[in-house]
Amino acid sequence: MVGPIYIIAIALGTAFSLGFFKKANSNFSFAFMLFAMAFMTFISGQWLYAFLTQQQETIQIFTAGFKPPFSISLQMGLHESVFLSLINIIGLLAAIYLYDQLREKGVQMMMIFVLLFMGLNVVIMTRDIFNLFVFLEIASIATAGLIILDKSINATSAGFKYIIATAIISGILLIGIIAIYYFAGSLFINDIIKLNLIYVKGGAVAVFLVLIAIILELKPFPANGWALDVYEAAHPGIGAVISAASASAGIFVLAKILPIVGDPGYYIIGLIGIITFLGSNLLGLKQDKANRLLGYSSIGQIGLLLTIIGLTPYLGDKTLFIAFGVLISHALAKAGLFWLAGIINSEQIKGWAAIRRNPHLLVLMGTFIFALVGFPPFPSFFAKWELIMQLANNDKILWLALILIGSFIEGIYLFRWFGYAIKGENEDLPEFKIQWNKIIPVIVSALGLYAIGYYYSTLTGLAANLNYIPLLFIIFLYAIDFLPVYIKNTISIAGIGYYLYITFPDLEEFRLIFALIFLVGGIIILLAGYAKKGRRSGFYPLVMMMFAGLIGLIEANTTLEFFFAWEIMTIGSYFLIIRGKKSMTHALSYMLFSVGGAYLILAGFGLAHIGQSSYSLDILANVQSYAPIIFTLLAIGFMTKTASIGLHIWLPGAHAEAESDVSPMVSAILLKAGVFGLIVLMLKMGAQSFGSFDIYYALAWIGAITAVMGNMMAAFQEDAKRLLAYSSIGFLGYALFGLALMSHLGWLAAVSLSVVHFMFKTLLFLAIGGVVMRVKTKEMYKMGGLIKKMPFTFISVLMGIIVIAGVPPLTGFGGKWILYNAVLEKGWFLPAGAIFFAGIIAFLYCFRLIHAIFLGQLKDEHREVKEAPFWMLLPQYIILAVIMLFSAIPNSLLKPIGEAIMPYFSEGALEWQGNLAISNFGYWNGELIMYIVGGIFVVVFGWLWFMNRNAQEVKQFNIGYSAERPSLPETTHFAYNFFAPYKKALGFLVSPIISDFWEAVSEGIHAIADKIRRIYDGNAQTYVLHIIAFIVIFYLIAFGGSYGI
Amino acid sequence: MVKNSLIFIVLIGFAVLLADLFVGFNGNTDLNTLANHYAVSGPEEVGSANLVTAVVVTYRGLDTLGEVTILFLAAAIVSFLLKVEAGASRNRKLRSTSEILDTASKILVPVIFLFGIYVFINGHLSPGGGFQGGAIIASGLVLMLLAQPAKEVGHKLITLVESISGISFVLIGVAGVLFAAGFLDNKLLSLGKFGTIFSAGVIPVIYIFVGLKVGAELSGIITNLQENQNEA
Amino acid sequence: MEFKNIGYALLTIFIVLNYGLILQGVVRKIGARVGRRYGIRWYQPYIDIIKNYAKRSTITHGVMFYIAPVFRLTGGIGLLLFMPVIFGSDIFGNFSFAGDLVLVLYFQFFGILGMALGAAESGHPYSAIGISRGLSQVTSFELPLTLGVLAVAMQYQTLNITEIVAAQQGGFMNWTIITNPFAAIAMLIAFLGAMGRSPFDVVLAPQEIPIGPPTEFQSGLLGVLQLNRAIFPAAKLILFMNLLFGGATNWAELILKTFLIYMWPVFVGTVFPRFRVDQSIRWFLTVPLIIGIIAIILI
Amino acid sequence: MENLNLEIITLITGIILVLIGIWGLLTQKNLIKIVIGFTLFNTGIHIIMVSIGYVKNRTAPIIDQSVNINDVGNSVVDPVPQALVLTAIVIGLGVTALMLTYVLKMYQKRKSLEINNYNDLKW
Repeated sequence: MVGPIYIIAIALGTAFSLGFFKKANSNFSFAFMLFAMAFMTFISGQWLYAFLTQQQETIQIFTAGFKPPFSISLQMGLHESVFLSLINIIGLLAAIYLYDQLREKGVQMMMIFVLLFMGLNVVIMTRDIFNLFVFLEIASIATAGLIILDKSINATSAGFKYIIATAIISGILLIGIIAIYYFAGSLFINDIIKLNLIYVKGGAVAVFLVLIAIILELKPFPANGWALDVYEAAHPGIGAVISAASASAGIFVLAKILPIVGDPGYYIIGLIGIITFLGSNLLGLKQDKANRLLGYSSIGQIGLLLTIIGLTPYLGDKTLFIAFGVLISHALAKAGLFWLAGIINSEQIKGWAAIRRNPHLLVLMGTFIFALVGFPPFPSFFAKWELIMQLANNDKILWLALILIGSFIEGIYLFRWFGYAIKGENEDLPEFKIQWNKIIPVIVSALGLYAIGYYYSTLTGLAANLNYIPLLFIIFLYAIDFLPVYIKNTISIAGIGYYLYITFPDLEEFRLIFALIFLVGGIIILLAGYAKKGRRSGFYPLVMMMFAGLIGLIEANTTLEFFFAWEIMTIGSYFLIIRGKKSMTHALSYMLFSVGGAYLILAGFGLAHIGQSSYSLDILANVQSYAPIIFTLLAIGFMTKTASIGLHIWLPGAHAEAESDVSPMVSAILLKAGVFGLIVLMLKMGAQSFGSFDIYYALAWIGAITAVMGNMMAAFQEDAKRLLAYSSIGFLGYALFGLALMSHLGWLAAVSLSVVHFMFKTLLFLAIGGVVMRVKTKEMYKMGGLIKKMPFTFISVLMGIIVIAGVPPLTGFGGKWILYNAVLEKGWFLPAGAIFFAGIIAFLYCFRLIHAIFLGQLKDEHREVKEAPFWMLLPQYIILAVIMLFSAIPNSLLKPIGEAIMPYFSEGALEWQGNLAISNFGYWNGELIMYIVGGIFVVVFGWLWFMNRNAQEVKQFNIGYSAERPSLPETTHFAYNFFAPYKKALGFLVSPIISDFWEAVSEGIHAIADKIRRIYDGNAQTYVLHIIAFIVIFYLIAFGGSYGI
Repeated sequence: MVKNSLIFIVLIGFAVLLADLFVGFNGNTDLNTLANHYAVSGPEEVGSANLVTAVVVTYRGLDTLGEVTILFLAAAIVSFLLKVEAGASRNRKLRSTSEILDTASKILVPVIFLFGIYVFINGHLSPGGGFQGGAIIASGLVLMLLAQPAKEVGHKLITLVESISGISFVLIGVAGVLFAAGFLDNKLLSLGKFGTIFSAGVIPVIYIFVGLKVGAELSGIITNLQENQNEA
Repeated sequence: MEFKNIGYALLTIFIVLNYGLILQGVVRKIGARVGRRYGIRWYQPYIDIIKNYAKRSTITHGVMFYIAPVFRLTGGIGLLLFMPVIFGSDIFGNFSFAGDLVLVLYFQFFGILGMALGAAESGHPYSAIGISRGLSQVTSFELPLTLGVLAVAMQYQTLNITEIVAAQQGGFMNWTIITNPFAAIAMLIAFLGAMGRSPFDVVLAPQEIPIGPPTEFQSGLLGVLQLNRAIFPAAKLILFMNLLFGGATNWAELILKTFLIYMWPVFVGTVFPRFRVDQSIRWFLTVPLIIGIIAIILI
Repeated sequence: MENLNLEIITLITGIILVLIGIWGLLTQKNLIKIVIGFTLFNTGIHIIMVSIGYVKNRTAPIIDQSVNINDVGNSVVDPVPQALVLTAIVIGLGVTALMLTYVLKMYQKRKSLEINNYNDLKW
């Protein structure tokens, strides 16, 4: 094997030789440099391979033929080789990326570039503390050189700030090193470690100085203004190197000197880390320049790494796994984003809207963003999972909370940025061109993320069962994205169908019920996809991703599998939502609520895991401590998906703006994931209370209020799809209420309502989608009289609203009846009153929906409107058939659900005599009611027909209108602000308090961020002052208290 | 004012920190083990009379390589940043120099160069070494440029010297790995007789290259800065 | 279920229809006399119906429009038939074995919604305005009504109307209005809204809007609606009689009780002027709601 | 005043130089003066380093006539800090050269040495 020392030799030799070449030979010199980088990568990779596969022992390299401490020694072990490989690969890619710049700017830049990586390599390998200083200086100076790649004034002044700041920091480091030498009499790190200098008077300060200087090299908040300016001003290709490679090396150095500090250092590092993580991400919120934003994010990620290192005592042997997972995700993703930034070449993040001219670039960007936030299947996901589990296990709740808050804040700006990329205005943006040398590094880092993510999942052990088959199917669909829509639709349906077929035998109880909702529902809704023309680029992988997540939820046995699936589902649904029109803000709020909810779930799982070795979902059934808190966290997490009041503001926009067949998916199916989560949670955890305060009673109220508010807001909408969206909120309020009752009947109501909701919401969204497709507007008052143009759609909507209204004889009534009985059994009358009140309010929007669209006066411009396409109608009528079946034979629906509930709640179950359901309080025979009502109806109709058979059909305006003939449908069709008096009386209830609240929260945080970031006033002196003050303050913290470093 | 008082407070804090660091410092009365080893075994192991040189070039040779690299980097960056774009019109307004300076420099510069070479060749025997020698050579160049501001110094030559000496340094290091005990091992050449010019193994060789390299690098920096004088 | 049930059902409908029509006429007559007018003949409702069926020209605005009266009347008849009309009588228990109180409560809306749909298809803005007002008002009194019903159901631990009536037998001291006064008051106030008389009669608003939702209906279609106007209020009276006033064991008792109950909205209507919709919504959601909550709390 | 040995005096001088350097670096508005502040800071550190390596009443670690070849261990000062300071000085030189070059470039672009004129990048 090639010795690590040759890394130095090759790099230096190359750098020195480059002086021979002149500009005319720039291609040759570039190749020469690239060869050096490749050789360095090869050496480190070869060692990595040896360590991983051949039980290679860690080796020491002694320079000058003497043993340490007399000479400088280098070390090559597994950790070194991992970091070296990472850094050198990034270096190689960065070199390829910078092909044009390096060639154009001449050999000096190539020398600097190679030397930077030489410096970083030695920094990692060296075991001599002064040598560390020297090579850190090399890296710093080389970085300063690379910053001025384009020689602009901004770059130069940023470079100046960088030099001043790093020079001060290295001065501090030097003082610390020389003091350490004084106290230890050695510069060999291994010797110094043995001496426990922190217990020596003065030695502790020396160690502190070294520690703080190394930390300062990592740009902690708030002493990092210089670094931000550098990120902003430097060429993105250089930004990538600083953010990914230099930071990785810095982290390694910190880990290397940490043993010198010993245990007390963890506290300081953790403190600085969390401050950096929170502070930097917070300030990132106000940032609208892409490169600077990446800078904030980079610093934030380093803060997270510092936190993790600081938490080592609690993370134990998992520290490395966690830290490296975060680091590699950060390094590859951040490098990838910087490189993309160089391709897009837009200063403002809004300018990234240009990126979607090439969808593949968008996929790459999405990969990086999701990897940064910690979504599966990336290493950061597993790392974050493990981090939270370990923190919870050690009862570090505050740390856990702070880390999740910081991650959440990071998610805000990353997803806002991503939103601009997907949906922002890109009409006037300049074109960008993609060069092979720029795109290859991006692709490699994205692939690296996936590969390492997969590798990481195998490392976790318990993730070994993660189901990657659906994900492979997604990749397959991505690969065949060029095919026309009907082929992909067929393949998708077949895929889901086949999956259902193979998993069906293993499913039972609730899993079966929800699997049917998810998968059969998915197939039915996908049928509508045949109505689409063209390629529908990118749609199918996303749909399948959502379904993969849903399937995963069903199949999950462990908390990790559950969470994995939950996040996959979130990704898929996010993309589906953002595909809609004007969906940018809605998709963002959806994502934020999802991420927030997911973090609550994560925290809940973490706390539940305390004191239990298993990761099975069953741990929820015997949690050791914090039970009510765990329950609340998980419940709120799931309720973000069911859009309970307070957490609902994402839903209306998201559902209303989605495509016509996506709306039913996200509304009728996706929301059920939250219900499923609640069911799992409640089954496992059972009754929970804070002291004497019953959490379920609170849930019942939340459900009730959600139902009232959702329905009332639905009644006031002018936009048909928005109306349906609010109606979903309301309906899931019922379901929540039913679940909260924790009784057989309550659950029967909740689950059957969920099934019914799936059916009618699919029906209505498809029907309304068909209407919108034809009339090209969603505003209901702009429609009217469509019954004669779209009779089949009308029938769907009619049946749908009868089901919503819960009027007998259709199946919606069954749910109401069960709910009444359940309430009588339980006795929670006040929330129940609200629930039934909500049920009546549902009439308002139901009527409005059908009236404003189908009844009343037909608009002139709609005279030529055609019926919805066959493929839109087909799924509706399939569902209609099922609704009729369930209405006529209610026990075909209720009995299986009842049986699923039976094992958990047997008391108060319904007694079935044929189709007569008997409860403790009353009885109901759905079939009979159907016949009776049908009978009466036929008789009365017959009577009317007999008396009145020759009724004459009249024209549109032939109405008794105060003796005047109206001429305009617009003025005659009473539809706008239909419930004006209602709004006058109760409108105050639906004043947007909740959205105002969230808006105020958001405004407040942004305002704070804006205030704080003023500390970065762009003046190098201020930055140096920050550095010195940072040292002094943490000196006081470390030594001021009784703590002592 | 507020800012200045803030700075003052911070500085006091920093002073307290430094005071705390050195509060126990009371001078040394003895060498520590490491230094003692260098002092006692150094002459024998390395063969250099100047122990600092022994430490700098051999024991801590990697540092020195890094040091040279830093200068190299600095020179490269300076030359990159201050590179005058080809074709750019050069209208430097240069002050004419006095006769005395001009004449004196003609006599002194060769002497200074010679002295510099002497210093680095004798680096292992007397105070001095590659860096010092290089700096002396560069100072001669400063004098020359002061006397004849319009003189164009051959960048090509500087680069050539710089590169060749740098590569040689690295090659000596690698040779140590291949033919002796390790990177930059001194015993590549025989240690010779202690206290003579041809002693101390490769130290004098390395110091020659270091001296040339440092001289070239510093000269490069100086000429670049000088050429940018009054440049628009 | 046997076929003779259908016969009994028809008998019930016949009795209640005639009772409803006569009640309508008589009450209008009384109202007129109280207002020092001569008023209509007591059998005027019969004449109106016959006149409407006899009209030769009939127009329709579409299918929904045509079947709306059918929905309306089906709602009325269904409501009547899903209740036990005469306590203890198998014959006049009709179809109450198909469902309990919840069914009855929700079946009221069957007709309302059907009617609303049909009226809306007429394309007449007044219909739509009337529907908007009507639905708004329905939702508002539904809340106190629901709370009252829950209180009553809880009181008797059943949703079975027959059992509720049975529990009230044995003298008026056992009637719900005595045993559970708050629930009864809440329900009776809601009842005012349900009957649609002044002050809650803005839906039909005879003065400003020519008769609200049914504006466009004429001839036979209107005739069917008029049949319902006889049956539906009578059915509601019977429901409240069953829940609050001990039900009836024979037709005479039923007629007496329902007539007296009917006087309650009539009196209130005579005394109070009409509310706007928003006023009535606000009112229903204050006083009766509070009473309803008290009823619930006291259970 | 017994404690005020040579090494203590130089040490204190070094510390004061460091502080003065930082003060200058933080308060001066002229870029060149800021660089001078840095060199003072740097020099202070170098003096501290040398002071630390000093051993009372000994000579430079060069074996010549003044040093007994058989008793080197008891007659010379610590060579290590001197070697380190050599490296540190060279590094400081490189950094200073870079700073000056950047200042020169900035001056060329904007004709100003006032640091407040280079605050374009912020927040």
